[in-house]
Amino acid sequence: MTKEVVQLDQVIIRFAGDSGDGMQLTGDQFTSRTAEFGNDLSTLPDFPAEIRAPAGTLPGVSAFQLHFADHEIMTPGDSPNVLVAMNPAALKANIKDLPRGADLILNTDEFTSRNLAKVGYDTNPLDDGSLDSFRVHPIALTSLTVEALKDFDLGKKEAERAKNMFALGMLSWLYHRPTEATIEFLGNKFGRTPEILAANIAAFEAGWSYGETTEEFSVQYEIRPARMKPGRYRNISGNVALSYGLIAASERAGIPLYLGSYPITPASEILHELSKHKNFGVMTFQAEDEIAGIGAALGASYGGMIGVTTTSGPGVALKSETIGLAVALELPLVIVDVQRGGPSTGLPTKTEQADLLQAMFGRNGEAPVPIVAPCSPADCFNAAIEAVRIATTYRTPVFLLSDGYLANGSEPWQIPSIESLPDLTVQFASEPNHTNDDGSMDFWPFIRDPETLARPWAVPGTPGLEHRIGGIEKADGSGNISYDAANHDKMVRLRQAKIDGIDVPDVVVDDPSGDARVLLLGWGSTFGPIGAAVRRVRSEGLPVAEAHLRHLNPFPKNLGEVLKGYDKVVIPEMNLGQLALLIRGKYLVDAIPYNQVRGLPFKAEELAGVIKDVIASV
Amino acid sequence: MTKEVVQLDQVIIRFAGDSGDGMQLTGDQFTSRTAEFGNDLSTLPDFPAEIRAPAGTLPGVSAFQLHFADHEIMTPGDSPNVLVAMNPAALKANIKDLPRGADLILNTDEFTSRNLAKVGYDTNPLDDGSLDSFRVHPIALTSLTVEALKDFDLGKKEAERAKNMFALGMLSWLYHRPTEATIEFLGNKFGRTPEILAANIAAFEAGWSYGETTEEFSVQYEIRPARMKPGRYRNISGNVALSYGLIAASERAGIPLYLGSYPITPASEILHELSKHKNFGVMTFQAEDEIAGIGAALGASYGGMIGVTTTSGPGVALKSETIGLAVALELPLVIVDVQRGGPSTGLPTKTEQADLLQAMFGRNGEAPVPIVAPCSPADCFNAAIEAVRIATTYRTPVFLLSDGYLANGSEPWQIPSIESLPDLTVQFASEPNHTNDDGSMDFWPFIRDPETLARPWAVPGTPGLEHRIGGIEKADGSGNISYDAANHDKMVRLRQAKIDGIDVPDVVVDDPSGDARVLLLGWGSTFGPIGAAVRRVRSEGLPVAEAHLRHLNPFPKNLGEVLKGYDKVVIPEMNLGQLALLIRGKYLVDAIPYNQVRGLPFKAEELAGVIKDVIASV
Amino acid sequence: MSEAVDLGFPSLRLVPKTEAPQTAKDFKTDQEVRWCPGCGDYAILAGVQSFMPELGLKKENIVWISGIGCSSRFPYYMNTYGMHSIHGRAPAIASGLAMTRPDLSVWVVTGDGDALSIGGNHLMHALRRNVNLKILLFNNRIYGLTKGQYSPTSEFGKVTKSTPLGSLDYPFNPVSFALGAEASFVARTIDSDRKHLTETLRAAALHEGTALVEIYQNCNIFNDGAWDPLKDSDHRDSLTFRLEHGKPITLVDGSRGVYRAEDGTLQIADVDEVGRRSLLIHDAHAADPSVAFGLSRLSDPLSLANTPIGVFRDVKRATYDEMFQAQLHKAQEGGRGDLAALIAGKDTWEIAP
Amino acid sequence: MSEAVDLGFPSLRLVPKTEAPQTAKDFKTDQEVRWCPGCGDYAILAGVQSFMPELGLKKENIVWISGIGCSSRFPYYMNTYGMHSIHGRAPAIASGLAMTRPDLSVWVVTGDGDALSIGGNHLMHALRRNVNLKILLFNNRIYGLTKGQYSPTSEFGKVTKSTPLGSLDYPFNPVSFALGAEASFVARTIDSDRKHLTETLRAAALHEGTALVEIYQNCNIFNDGAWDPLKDSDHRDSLTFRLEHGKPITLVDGSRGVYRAEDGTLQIADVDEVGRRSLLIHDAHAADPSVAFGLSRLSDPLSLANTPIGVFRDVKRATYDEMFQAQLHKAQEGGRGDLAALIAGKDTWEIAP
Ligand SMILES: Cc1ncc(C[n+]2csc(CCOP(=O)(O)OP(=O)(O)O)c2C)c(N)n1
Ligand SMILES: Cc1ncc(C[n+]2csc(CCOP(=O)(O)OP(=O)(O)O)c2C)c(N)n1
Ligand code: SF4
Ligand code: SF4
Ligand SMILES: [Mg+2]
Ligand SMILES: [Mg+2]
Repeated sequence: MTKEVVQLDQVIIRFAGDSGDGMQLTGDQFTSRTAEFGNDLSTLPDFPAEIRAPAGTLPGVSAFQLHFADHEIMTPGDSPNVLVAMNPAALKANIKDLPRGADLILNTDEFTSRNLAKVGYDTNPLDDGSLDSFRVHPIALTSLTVEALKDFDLGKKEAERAKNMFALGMLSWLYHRPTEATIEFLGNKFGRTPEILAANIAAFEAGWSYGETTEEFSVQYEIRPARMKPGRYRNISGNVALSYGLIAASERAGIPLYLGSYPITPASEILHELSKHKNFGVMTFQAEDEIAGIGAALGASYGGMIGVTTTSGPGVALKSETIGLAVALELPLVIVDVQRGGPSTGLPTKTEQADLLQAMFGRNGEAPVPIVAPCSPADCFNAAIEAVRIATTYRTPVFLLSDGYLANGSEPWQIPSIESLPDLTVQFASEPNHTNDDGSMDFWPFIRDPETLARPWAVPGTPGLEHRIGGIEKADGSGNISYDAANHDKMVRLRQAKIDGIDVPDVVVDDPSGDARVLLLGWGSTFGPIGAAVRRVRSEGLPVAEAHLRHLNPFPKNLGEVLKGYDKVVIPEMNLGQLALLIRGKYLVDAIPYNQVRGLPFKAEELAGVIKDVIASV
Repeated sequence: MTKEVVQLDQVIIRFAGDSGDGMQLTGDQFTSRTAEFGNDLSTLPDFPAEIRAPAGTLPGVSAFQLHFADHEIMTPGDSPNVLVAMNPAALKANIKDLPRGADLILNTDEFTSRNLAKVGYDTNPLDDGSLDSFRVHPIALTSLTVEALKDFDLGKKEAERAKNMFALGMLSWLYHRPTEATIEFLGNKFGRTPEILAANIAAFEAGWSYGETTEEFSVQYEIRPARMKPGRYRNISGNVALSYGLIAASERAGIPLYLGSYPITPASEILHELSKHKNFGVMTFQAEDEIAGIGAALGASYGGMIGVTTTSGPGVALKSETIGLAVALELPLVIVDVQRGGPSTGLPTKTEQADLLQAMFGRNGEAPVPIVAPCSPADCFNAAIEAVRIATTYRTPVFLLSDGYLANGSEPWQIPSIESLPDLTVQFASEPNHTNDDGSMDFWPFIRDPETLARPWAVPGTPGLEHRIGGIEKADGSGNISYDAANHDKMVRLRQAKIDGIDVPDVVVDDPSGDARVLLLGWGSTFGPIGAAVRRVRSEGLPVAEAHLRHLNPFPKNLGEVLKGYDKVVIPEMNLGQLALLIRGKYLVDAIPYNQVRGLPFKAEELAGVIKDVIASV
Repeated sequence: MSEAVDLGFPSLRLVPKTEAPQTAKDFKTDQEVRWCPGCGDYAILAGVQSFMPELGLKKENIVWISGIGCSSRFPYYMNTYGMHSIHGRAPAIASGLAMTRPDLSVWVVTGDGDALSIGGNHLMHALRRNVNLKILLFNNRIYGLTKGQYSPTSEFGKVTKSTPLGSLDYPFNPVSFALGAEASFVARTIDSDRKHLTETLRAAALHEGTALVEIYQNCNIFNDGAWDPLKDSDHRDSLTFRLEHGKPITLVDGSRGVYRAEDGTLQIADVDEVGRRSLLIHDAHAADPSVAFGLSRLSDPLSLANTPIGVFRDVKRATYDEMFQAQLHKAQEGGRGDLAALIAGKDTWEIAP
Repeated sequence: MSEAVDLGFPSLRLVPKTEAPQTAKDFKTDQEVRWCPGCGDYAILAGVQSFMPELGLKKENIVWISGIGCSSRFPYYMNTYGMHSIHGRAPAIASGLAMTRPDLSVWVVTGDGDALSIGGNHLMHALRRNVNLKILLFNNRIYGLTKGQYSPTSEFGKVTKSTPLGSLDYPFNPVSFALGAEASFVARTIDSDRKHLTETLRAAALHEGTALVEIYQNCNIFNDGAWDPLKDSDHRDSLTFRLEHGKPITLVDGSRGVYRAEDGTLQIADVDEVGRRSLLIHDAHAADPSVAFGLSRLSDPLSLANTPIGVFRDVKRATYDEMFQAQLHKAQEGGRGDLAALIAGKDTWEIAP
């Protein structure tokens, strides 16, 4: 029986279940197949801070959202067209995000009165009419799985555990996804336990067949591959892209990469990823705490490595003092902050952009640090390379501000050729650079390159360049301890001038019609939602311009000019207006902040509304 | 022989010598006598970070400047009228600050060729003519002292050590200072070693007589007592005033004070001072590090004490994460930052104002903290009380931003009556505050006071109010862990609104003529120099307005209005424009930053020049 | 239901007693416990909740403070006062509370990462100061909450997400570490052994000063079975020394015991061979921590053979908080300070109107 | 002038040797030494500078890293590479350098406050990891640079500016602490005893892994005479045990010695009484640190009686940096990574033009 095939241009699916239900894995696999199939896509994993909160509870719900389409898309989507809810908790936690008419696939086996009560359902939504505005597909996923596996030598619990594969099979059928790679994946994952492997494959296939035969689904959907720039693609998440970017930078600089880090959500994965690649000479060190992590990285930088430390907001707070030391020492160092919800421990697994001002100012004294921010998961690759470039060229710590959404989200990425990556070759100091009064030569660690204002990077082991550096104020040039008033003023200004003078590319404005009067200015992971919102607005015939900042410190030189070109500048941020403060303070432009601090990316629809309101007000 | 007495309206004396020469003590004593005599005064100690750098070297020079007058003064003075230099290093390090015609008292005994060479004098300034534009008084201070003490049973070294007392005696005569209290002071200091005591007194008296008899000084000076507001006065330094302010606040709140601190220059003295006053129930704890210091203070606050932590910039950096926790817990806490030169270790014994933005933003997430700054040494008393008021009323950590100049500088202070101090009585929670659905009562730790938005302060030991708080985001009201998106957005805004809504007094503008077009806006320790500069400008008939901020976060409600009233706003700061950024960003006023980062207070003369330039440009 | 018996806990003599009888249930909160099903933390929580009534203290005078980690969620589940603070800092926060509030019984919950990695500095200083804190260190030899990186107690060569080729750090022995840091009380127990856990909690509660209790805890998600040899009924008795003050030190099954070799070092041998009388008698109260230290070295961090559990050391030493309060009282004996006099100081002058 | 003899320091085998003979003077910088006249730091500096040539290393391959404190100014005075970092963090910074650069000889200078107060966590982890660092801890039992507050090694009850009524913290014993933290090398020496200082530096340099050398140092400004009993020629020999591997442990004057009492504990008695043959023979290489720990407990922190100096423990254990480099090399044995292959990964697809 072949069913009708309906063409769609895009779909948003959300998988939701208990932390132990394997939703992240299911979503990952569906995503990989979708990427392989050639759709454009964007994902949003969303899970609790606990490892595995008690089954069936609201705090235990783990979700994974995937948006895929036959055209270029920019966000994981505002509201899912399809929700797969493995239990009542998953339904309850997610139903409010669904538009009317959405498809609801519910695992009826879990809708027991006990489970319903656990999350405060007085009546069963399966039959109390409360879901009438959705297309409900009640399916006994658990028992169907158990039934499919009845011939296997498995306990009930073990069999039930395969229900996510059943669901994946069913969805794969429904959306015409390829299956081979999923089976291969299972082979790798369960290769050592053949019985479990066979069961999972059987569950997956049973799900597929179920989709094909059940009357629950009258149609099958097809979403054509997207037309993307020609080239080789892969799907990549932000944390992996960032890790690869660091490795690539190290290769292009010809200097080993050293990571000193302490685990913290959502940054730990970078440590995990980098520690797999020692064959690139990559060194990773899990330190005793954040301070030791950055300390060791700084020590490695001093020794001529590309020192990197990775963390999230609370870790940055702890590293502040050492970042100040790096500023004083003028050594290269990359500080990766994968931002999460704050303040304090906050919302460890949620996203936020509220560390920008911490990165700018979170140190004692005048201690300027450049800031680079990626704008999409794949862009983490380029942003990491740029951060290393600035760090090594200007001998300075650099902030790389990612966030939880970029870190865990993924998208297709056109794989660059190695040759296309910038050449980051570094010149270490090798000769004395100062002539004493008596004509003898000396090495002065604080003589600056006249162009970059960078000081020489003289690595221990280099004969004749023995020198001492430290966190106390030092005399311009010689680097000796100096308490002189004029020297201090000069050094403070020199350090600032070095950062202010960093060569960063101009910001590019996207204003196709050329007659927009409103500019949307963003940074970091709001790129997708802002872009999607701008498209919507334009599709309604309203002109609006858009610019996105990769460099937050220093700002691109043309930014002031750009801002002046518009009547209104709107700055949407997942904080209370941090970039807005900097822009207003520097350019005296009455920028309008638009803020949400919900731990989730903006919704394009909502942003579009905001833009239209502002356009209407001009 | 009585000499002619010349009336002066003000004098600036700088004592300079080796770190081991006792210049700080000499300065302190001269200051105390001057205060006692009734002059207005202002002091500036300036010493190296080393305890006692090698004798006779430039880095080892320690200085103490005193400005005193028969009228109200605001700063320790720009350039000394008198320099007492105990050795060539002291001369060399200070001569550049002296105006032509200044008096130079030089200890000729130390002008040996060895000592001269040590600091790079090729010829002896005593006779190479280089000091011709000054009134040089070459005096063999060391040998005169040794001679005066020849009858004592002392080694040469011990006798020489009393030369600062000889100098003090001489200067006391020269400026007509009272002597009894100095002798009493020596009695207390050396009471246990009668021989040393007698020698010091003898040296002091010998200095006095020397002044009276020597032909070196043809006149004696008199500076009449200043006309100050009637009342009882004392001389006080910033660190002591701040300590007393904290004790006073604790007394007025009826809650014990608890200090958790780790020593750091220039804040350690507050720890020292407070630890002397356990008889006020003041508890002090020298912790293992800055993080433990604030942690213990926060623990004490949780237990119902007024938790305070004291530090300088590098310590604030380390405390950042815990400050974020305090923001999340919404508990009272006072963080005293005695700012010093930065970045990193920087200039530990010098002053600076470069931690303002660290105080504002140096934490992950949106974590607003109120900021209060004293404007003069004595004002540290009031500012400390204000910080405690805000902390306890709003249940929030509060920054108190002092600096090295305020900390060590001193001035006369009109002692307030205890009754005039604000009543800081605190209401601890004692009753459940939430009615459950079933009518039973509960305690919810995050129900807010509708006016202040403060949550209840419910101290362990209170029956029925058992509750749990933490750094993870919590549900509005109940305080239970919550990962809900809307709740997070709400809580972030509530915490911000609480701080924004703090009741702070309007800023007062000093604009006597009412027709100034230029406003000088300052904060913290620039109060004195700005005030002195403004006076100079006005005395030349130019109108200029002045306003000084005690509250940096939130700003006074009238500040926007005030700024709008002037054509130009000039913001002088000992940083690279930190307040200026906040003002520009918030009010979109094109404020002109004027910055110096020299580790020293502004000079009034120089600021006056800046003001006149701006006035001329309007 | 256990009655509120006054055990006369000297460390708690300043903490108000309850009249009302309590049960474990009194110490449960309405919050969902969010550990993974099967986690050893559940057993510890249940053990603590059922032990609490023994203390006979007013609930409102008990405070639980923790850092960050799975284990550190503990305070949310105890119906007393509680604070879930930040990673590694609980001993510092708790010290500030305990030294200012002698009327409180302050408990700290921490993990092997929280206590010994990021929090090492605070732990070591709390131990030497001897602040009246009871510190429960849940040692699962892994970072649970951050999903399974190795910890400072993980065995050498451990393969984890952050060490795919095996970890290189030599692990800490928390007991040796605490003894080196001048701890006055150090004990070790196991999550699954309710009776021993309770005994150990009792001993800790009785102790005046800082008590460190290392609890071997299973993380069934990221380090399942870490302590299995000490738990499975076939082997545990032949692997575990049970330390009991005044008793000879033998494996639980009595087969082997600890004795002093000729060279003075502690050795293990068949009891039959060396004879019961030459076995070392455990002295938890010895002033010199050297023997306790020696005992802490007996176990093999890899095989877990010869693991002593029980109280290694329990000596009386003045507590920080007591001395702190005493100084405070002494300073006020001559009367409370006079604020007006203080701020005026000695050198004042009057300006007449 | 001492020649560059190759002592075959195994810990330095990867560090380039110099051909040129060196003298102490080669290690002096042009910077004014800014310690107080009379400070014990001068003697240590001179001792180190005159010892350095013995190592026979290229000057440019030696690095000194310090924290903050009077002692931590040390690197400025050594004509090698050097970094004066921030308070307490030198071991962390030095670890990053040492594990990435096996061709360097990395030395850390720290103070009792720097190492044991703010820096405790980094010190303890460096010790357990056994990174190839030589850590010199200048112990003056006071915070010098901040003008005289008590430190974690100050004797109980110390009156300082921050403790006018006497300190309440029980002091750390740095040697016990290090042993509890799994140190592979721990020694103690005295600033004024040039010969012993040099011997101890030599032993530390010979050691592979982290070597902690506690140096009793006099701060004549804020804690003058702290170690006087161990220095003044009338008493020192009757107060000090000199630990030498393979030799019986006696006071320097030979009067009293350490022996094992019947109960197995270490005791001190007149040598005449117990007989020289029953004295404990020092075994610095014992695998079990328990005896070394016992020795560290002999001294009285107040009177300083029975203070052992010398090498307490010196055992071979794989060093962190060696294993770190080995993992790195092993991972590259099969050839260096291919960047293009890495970033492409396994799941790719082609979009045709
Ligand atoms: C400052 C900071 N750094 C890192 C983290 C991330 N983090 C949370 S818990 C944890 C380790 C937990 O291990 P452990 O203390 O053993 O507790 P367990 O989860 O095993 O009970 C880490 C690294 C954090 N929350 N805060
Ligand atoms: C983060 C930080 N906290 C505090 C200080 C102040 N500080 C400088 S040195 C020091 C203690 C020095 O004591 P120690 O390590 O014993 O060195 P010593 O001066 O005695 O040689 C302190 C507290 C600092 N510089 N940085
Ligand atoms: S991850 Fe491990 S320690 Fe954490 S709750 Fe789960 S089982 Fe327990
Ligand atoms: S204060 Fe003490 S330790 Fe510091 S330099 Fe002076 S004598 Fe040495
Ligand atoms: Mg753990
Ligand atoms: Mg010291």
